Amino acid sequence: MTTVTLHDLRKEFDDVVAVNGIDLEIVDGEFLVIVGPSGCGKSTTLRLLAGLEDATGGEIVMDGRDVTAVEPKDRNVAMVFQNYALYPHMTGRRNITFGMKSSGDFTDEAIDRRVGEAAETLDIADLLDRKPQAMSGGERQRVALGRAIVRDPDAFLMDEPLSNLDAKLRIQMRAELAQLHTSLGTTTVYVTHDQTEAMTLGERVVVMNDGRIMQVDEPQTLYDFPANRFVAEFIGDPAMNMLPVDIENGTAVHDAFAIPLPNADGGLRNGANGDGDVPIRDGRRAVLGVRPEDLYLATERPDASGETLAATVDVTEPLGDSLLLHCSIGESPCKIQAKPRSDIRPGDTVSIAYDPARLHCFDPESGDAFYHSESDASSESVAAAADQGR
Amino acid sequence: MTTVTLHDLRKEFDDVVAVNGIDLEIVDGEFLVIVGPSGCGKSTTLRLLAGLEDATGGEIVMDGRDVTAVEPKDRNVAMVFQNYALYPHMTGRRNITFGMKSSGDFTDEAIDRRVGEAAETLDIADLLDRKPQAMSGGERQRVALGRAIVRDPDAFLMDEPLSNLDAKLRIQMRAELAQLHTSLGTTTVYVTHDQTEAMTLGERVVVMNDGRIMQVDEPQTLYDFPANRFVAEFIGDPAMNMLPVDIENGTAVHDAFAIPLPNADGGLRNGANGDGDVPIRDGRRAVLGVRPEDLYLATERPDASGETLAATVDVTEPLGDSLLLHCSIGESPCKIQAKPRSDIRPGDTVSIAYDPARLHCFDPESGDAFYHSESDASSESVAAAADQGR
Amino acid sequence: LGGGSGGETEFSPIAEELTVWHAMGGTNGETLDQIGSDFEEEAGQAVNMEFQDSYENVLTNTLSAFDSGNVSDMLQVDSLFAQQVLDTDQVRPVEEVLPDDFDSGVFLDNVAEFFTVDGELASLPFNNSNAIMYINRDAFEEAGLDPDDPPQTLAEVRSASEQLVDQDVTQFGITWPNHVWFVETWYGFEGELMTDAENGHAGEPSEFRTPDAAYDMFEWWKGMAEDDLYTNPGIEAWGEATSLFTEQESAMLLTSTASVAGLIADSEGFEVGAAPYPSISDTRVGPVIGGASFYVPGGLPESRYEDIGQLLQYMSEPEVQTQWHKGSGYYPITQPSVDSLREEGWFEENPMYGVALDQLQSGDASDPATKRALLGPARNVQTVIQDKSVDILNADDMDAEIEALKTEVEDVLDGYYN
Amino acid sequence: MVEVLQYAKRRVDALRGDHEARRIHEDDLGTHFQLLILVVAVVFPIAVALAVSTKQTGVITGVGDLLPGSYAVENYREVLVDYRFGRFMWNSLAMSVVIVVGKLAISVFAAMAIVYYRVPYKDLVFLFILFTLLLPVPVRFIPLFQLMNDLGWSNTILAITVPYLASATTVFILRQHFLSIPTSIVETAKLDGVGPLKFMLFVLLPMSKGVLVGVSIIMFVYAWNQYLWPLIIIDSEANQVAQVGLQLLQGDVQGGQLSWSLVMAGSTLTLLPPLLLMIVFRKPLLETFSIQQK
Amino acid sequence: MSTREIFDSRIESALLLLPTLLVSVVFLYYPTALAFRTSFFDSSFGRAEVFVGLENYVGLVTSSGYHRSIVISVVFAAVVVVGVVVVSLYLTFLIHEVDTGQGLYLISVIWPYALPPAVGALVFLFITHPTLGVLTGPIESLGVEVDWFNNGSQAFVVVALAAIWKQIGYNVIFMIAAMNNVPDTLTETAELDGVGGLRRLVSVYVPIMTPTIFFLVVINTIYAFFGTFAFVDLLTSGGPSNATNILIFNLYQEGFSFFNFGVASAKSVVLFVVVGVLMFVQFRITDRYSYYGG
Ligand SMILES: Nc1ncnc2c1ncn2[C@@H]1O[C@H](COP(=O)(O)OP(=O)(O)OP(=O)(O)O)[C@@H](O)[C@H]1O
Ligand SMILES: Nc1ncnc2c1ncn2[C@@H]1O[C@H](COP(=O)(O)OP(=O)(O)OP(=O)(O)O)[C@@H](O)[C@H]1O
Ligand SMILES: O=P(O)(O)OC[C@H](O)CO
Ligand SMILES: [Mg+2]
Ligand SMILES: [Mg+2]
Repeated sequence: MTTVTLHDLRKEFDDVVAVNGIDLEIVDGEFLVIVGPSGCGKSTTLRLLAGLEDATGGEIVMDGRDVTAVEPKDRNVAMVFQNYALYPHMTGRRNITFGMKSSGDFTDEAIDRRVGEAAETLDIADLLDRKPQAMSGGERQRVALGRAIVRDPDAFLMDEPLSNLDAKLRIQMRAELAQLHTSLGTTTVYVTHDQTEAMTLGERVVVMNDGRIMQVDEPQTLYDFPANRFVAEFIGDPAMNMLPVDIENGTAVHDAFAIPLPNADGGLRNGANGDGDVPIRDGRRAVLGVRPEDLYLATERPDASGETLAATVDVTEPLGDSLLLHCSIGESPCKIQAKPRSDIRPGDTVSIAYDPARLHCFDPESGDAFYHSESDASSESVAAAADQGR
Repeated sequence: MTTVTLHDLRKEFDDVVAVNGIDLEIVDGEFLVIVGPSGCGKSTTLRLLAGLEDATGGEIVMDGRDVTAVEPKDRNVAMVFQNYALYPHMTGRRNITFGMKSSGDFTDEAIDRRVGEAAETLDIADLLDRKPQAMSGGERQRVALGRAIVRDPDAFLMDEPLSNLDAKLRIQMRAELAQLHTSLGTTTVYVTHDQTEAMTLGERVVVMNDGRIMQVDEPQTLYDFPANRFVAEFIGDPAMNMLPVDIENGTAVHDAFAIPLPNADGGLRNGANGDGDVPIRDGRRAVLGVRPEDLYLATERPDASGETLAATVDVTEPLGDSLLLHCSIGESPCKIQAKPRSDIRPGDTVSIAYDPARLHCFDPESGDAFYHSESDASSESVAAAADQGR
Repeated sequence: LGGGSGGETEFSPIAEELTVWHAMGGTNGETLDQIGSDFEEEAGQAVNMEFQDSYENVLTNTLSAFDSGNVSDMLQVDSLFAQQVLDTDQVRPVEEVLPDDFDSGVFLDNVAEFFTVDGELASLPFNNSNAIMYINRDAFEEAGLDPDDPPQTLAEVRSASEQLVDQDVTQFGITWPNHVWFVETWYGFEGELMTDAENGHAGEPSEFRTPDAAYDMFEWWKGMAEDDLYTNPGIEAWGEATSLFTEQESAMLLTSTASVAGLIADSEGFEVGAAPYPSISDTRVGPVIGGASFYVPGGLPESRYEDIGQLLQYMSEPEVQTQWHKGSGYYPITQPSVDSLREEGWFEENPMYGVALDQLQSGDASDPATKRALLGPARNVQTVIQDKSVDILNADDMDAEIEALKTEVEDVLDGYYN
Repeated sequence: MVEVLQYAKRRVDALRGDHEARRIHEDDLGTHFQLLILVVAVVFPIAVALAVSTKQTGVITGVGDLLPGSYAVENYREVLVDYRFGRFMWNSLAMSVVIVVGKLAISVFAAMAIVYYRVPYKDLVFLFILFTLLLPVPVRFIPLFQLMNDLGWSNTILAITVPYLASATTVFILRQHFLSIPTSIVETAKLDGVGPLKFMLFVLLPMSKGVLVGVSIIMFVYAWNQYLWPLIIIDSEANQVAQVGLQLLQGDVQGGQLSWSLVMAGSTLTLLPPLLLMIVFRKPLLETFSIQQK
Repeated sequence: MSTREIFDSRIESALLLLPTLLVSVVFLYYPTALAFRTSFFDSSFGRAEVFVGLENYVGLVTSSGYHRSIVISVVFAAVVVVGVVVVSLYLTFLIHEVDTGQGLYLISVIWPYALPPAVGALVFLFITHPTLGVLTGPIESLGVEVDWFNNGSQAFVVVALAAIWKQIGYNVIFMIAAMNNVPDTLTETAELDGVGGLRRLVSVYVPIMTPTIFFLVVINTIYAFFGTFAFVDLLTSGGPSNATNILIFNLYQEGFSFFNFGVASAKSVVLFVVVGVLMFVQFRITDRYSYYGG
């Protein structure tokens, strides 16, 4: 039902530019996640959508209607907050119905029916008569969701709704949220600073930094074709390794190794960078990006072809399903995801293989990606998305 | 310097048993992590160690000295709190020195020198003249650490020191904490509810539930040889799949499959369960545990031998470095970690292979593990640890 | 509580200098201050005149000072509260304090009689007054009334008021503070005692009398209020009543002679006149005394009494009395000062200053009804009468309220004396 | 009304022309309008007092008389010089400062004992202190008066300060505040072995600055405005406080002179110290009082 | 979860509590006990005390005037407490709602709190005096005859208005802090739901502010019973026809105008009991309705 378009949206607080000109199209029914570090303007963007902040510039269009100056209550959106924002003095049921009753759009029966449905969907029937203080964090969040869905809003806006939950509960609620979206199909904009949450929940993910959009893409695309160094390092845990190299003859030359870049012969790559492509010139400096899981001990995959690099292990971190090696390749620190239970100790020198299809090069100044060893046709650039929006 | 031993430690609040008889030996210089769900008694245990709570029963021995009734300040431990607990009206420096000055054990020069050292170690020299409100969360936590280390305590006690930080910062501070421990070598007890933190930081990890210790082991051991279903499900993300089976003829029989259990012929396994081993009788009911990453699409590893199971994909979750499939095997839900970028959609039926070395069986009632398909000599049982302690 | 018995209590003075607690503010207060500093100059004895806001406050402070032991050397007590102070047994008759050569015969008879107890002058009369009627001469003329022939009875007040109000000259005809003194004065003119035992002068009173004249008076009052000819300025609202008159909201004002000086000064824009108090009927026996006298506590260090005596004597000297009279309007209370004023022709030149004196002297001082009531629980009785007056004005059944007034006063008397 | 407001809003919108400035909510103007009316209602009395204090006799009988008169200087001079009103103000100030400082000191002690000491019966002690709320001066002024006389304190500053020192409200508010200081900070102090005195001086007091200032203002106003008790216990003019002293400005009440203008000038002067304090310290006064359950 | 009770020396805690307890016992509890004792005596200045048993109480029990005074006091307290809370809440809410001029509005509405009650009373007299009042003319032009020197109900209204007006500031000080403490997200949730204006105040803020409101109800009750003396004393002296003769004024008059200390003490005891009972009832009611209660 609801398509939301943001045109050059800006928000300034006294001396801070919280949102610095955002263009974005939110497709009807999609689950869009906004992710970024603390203070990058995620919440502000969401609050602009809700109407809780007045835009300093730009406009917000919902289904063709300019709502930039419309009162929050007339936008028909529902918001779910990190701290649940339940009324502490009301029971679960009253919390859910309170807002509906104000709007006056619902008859008493309709309210009862909807609460019943929501309670069933969210499995909160036995919470309806309790007050928030008698609920656990997860239960509270579920009631807050209930409150959002009964109103049948055009869009859900969620600001880090799971951050206050403990790790296990967060994972569980994440799954429930995904399920809920599948069954309701309501357009959802979800803010988080947790990239795992972003990846697993988002149909598309917006990465923000410093009030600007860095990239908008499907999760896997984001992961595989980061538009710039920021996205590359932000998405993925452990973060992508960044090694300073020189590009010579289609080869990335580091102090300690030289890796040929596949398909680099074309000279130009159709990278994810929307501002015009950057040539892979020989002799230019670059940052070679490669993810820890795309590096592995040569011994683990004896069949794999290609170069190997020598690395010294500094620290080992057992993650259970893998062993994270903090190594040094020459002077550069580098993380490698080895098989669990490997018998490797700090100080060992290991021989490392890599996946040649998963190499990335970034401009050392601008940080823009100019090379991905595998091309991806589906990759949408920021600019492209913005263009569509207009 | 400091070995801490807990004997049958108990703490009851009016009607809640927060800590229900704990035996534990903390080895000199080790980094011990206590992990468990909310309310399991982690903080209470730590506070008992610090002397902030009086034990209801049992004793705490530090280096042979019974300190159960000793005042906190005479235990020479330093505590780091989740909310930093910095004095808001004092600068960083004063926050650090305030406690030292009280103890009176340090001369002014010693204080200056130590603050200087700590500031260097933690890279907080430029925070010393600021007040907490002018610091970011990470900076505050660093100053709080500074305050703890200047006093050169016999042990650090940390209660979820990183929970208030955002995801990226948490990972960064985690590494710094590990480094700090390596360089200082002070006995550290660290409480968290986040199993990743526990795995990566702990030299040994204590898993608690309901005021009791479930298992104490090195991280990888905990992961590979969980003593019971609770630990198996708590450690590891995504959590271990649990499938109800019958044991027949050394084979785990499910509605939808039958898997032979390697090495099951001995009839008894030296599992991680300390309360006496449990026989693998034929005909008994059991829960088969297998981790998502030990299941994979048969197509991904055509060379792998063994049975395959049929599963229907319900939901796919791209994690970037892998694709998590939420499937159903017969009636049972099950997660599978497939390669990223796999072209699998909800509704697909897939053929699944498993790692026969990574199967676990648990008693459906008690939850105790009675079978791991690979044995591990290094696995210490809880009871064994406790025995050592005496 | 109880403050000890008789004059044995050792009081400590408030300050080195003589302290006088009084209730004279404004211009009257300034005149009193002047008298104090004149004395200081003449006798070389420092005097501190402390203004205590009202007679009621002086009374309260006096009684509590007797209890705390820190007392002022002279206390200006309203004649209304004379008995209440005497009943404490903590005062020394001024006759014993005044220098031996003081001639207590100088006081006017009607005055001296009131303040003499058991043949001794108990307190030094100083500022004494009557209630008189002030009129707005301009308003009278405008309404076609003769300012030189002001109303003399309540009935005449009413008809004059009607004329003033009907012709829109002023909003109200008359006003006066809701204070018991005015009721007392009406009783006095009518020759009626307010209580038995000769208004308390001949024993302990127990009855509050409500003769027919009292009914007439209240009925008139009530009628005036109902017809908006009279406005109630509030309980003990001396200031508001005067303001109503100076603001020309009301053309007639009943109040103390003490206001003469002030009213002449404040009546900007119209000419003020003074007339005798209007009586209930044609009977005019005489007014009751008003104003205050100075009491001296017993039990102060003996050395102080001589100085106190000097000050007391000074205050009754003819020049001082004359100065006081001219500066305030209180009538002169010693014969020598009356004589000197008459000689000077002062009263002819300032007829308003003579009204009260004439009224006093034309009264029948021998009639006990003209003696102001001496009641132990005076403050309490006063409050009851004032509060009840309002009830009577508002009552549907006036007679019942008057009955209630009687009962309540008698309850108070009973509570005090039994 | 509504139409007027909507019209005004349209005008404002038209003037702004774009979204550049803050959007004024529809209800904002209405809210401001209501506030203005209420503020005028609340402020009106003091405006009257101020106007009167500048008049000659100070009788005002209609709204038209509210324009300021020309006797301001004269009236205030008369009050301060002739009536020595400064003296009363000074007495009030001394009394208020002693009460505020005394109350704060002993209440901080009490609240500290109640919050930070593990001792039996402290809830009972707290109740015992709270209960004094029900025993204000009027309930006990007669025996208190006697007690003062027995102690020889009447007419002294002791009489108008010491009986006020115990403060249920202050202890209550401080306790509330102490309970809101994160326990981890308190426990850090305990781990460091910080003693009670050091804890109070270097942790508790600095962390309570706002509340202490806020409470001080409230207590100052309370003390400054005491009327009944000084009226009873102080009868010498030299020691009288401003509240009671005001009556003396009324002039010769018996003589029918009511100098309203002087009374109002005195009233204005009396209002100044607490008002100034409130304005200067409005931040702590308005931001630091939070009452939670328990 | 954790504890603030970090010290456990009994001696220290006793020393800390000593000043407050000492002052409370000597100047609050002891005189109250004395008042209780005196209530069984006939006592006055300069006269020996005589034990009269329950006579003073009997006098009160049989005095219809005193019964009326009790009723008037309770009604007066109810009107003042409800009036103050309602007006202050609404004002606070309006101020909370606006973004510009908050500080100015706040100071303008809380200043009467700094005004001494005696001054407040005089100013009110000035404004509403039946013939001389500044506002009397305008009010009478609305068809109401201002006549509160004679009309009891009007006098009651005037005194209550003055008392409410004076106490608003104190309430706003606490309410604004409490209202600002309501998490913004609750306000925003309500805003998104279109829960507007008064409904938000009544259904969201007020319940969350219950601890503060309860605190204020207690303080206001005490104020209504004890702190309004000056208004009655200076405006109506308890009249007309005793319509404003609230217990505190009645008691003061008995004690310090009529000097019947025995009866006055009995009245103190009754006043104390009446307020005590009301407090108790309030505690019970709020216990039931406070949202934290369950
Ligand atoms: N009301 C405000 N007044 C002033 N500055 C603000 C306000 N709200 C946000 N900011 C500033 O705007 C910037 C963006 O804030 P925002 O809350 O949108 O960040 P965020 O991405 O949600 O961060 P977080 O992950 O910490 O919630 C920050 O620098 C913040 O300090
Ligand atoms: N002071 C206390 N009074 C009463 N019960 C308490 C107290 N402190 C803790 N408890 C209870 O003891 C149990 C264990 O609490 P504890 O704080 O140790 O849990 P935790 O494992 O640290 O949980 P979390 O991860 O939520 O911090 C809980 O049920 C808690 O409610
Ligand atoms: O105003 P005064 O001084 O004339 O006194 C009048 C009467 O005595 C009051 O009772
Ligand atoms: Mg945010
Ligand atoms: Mg905890």
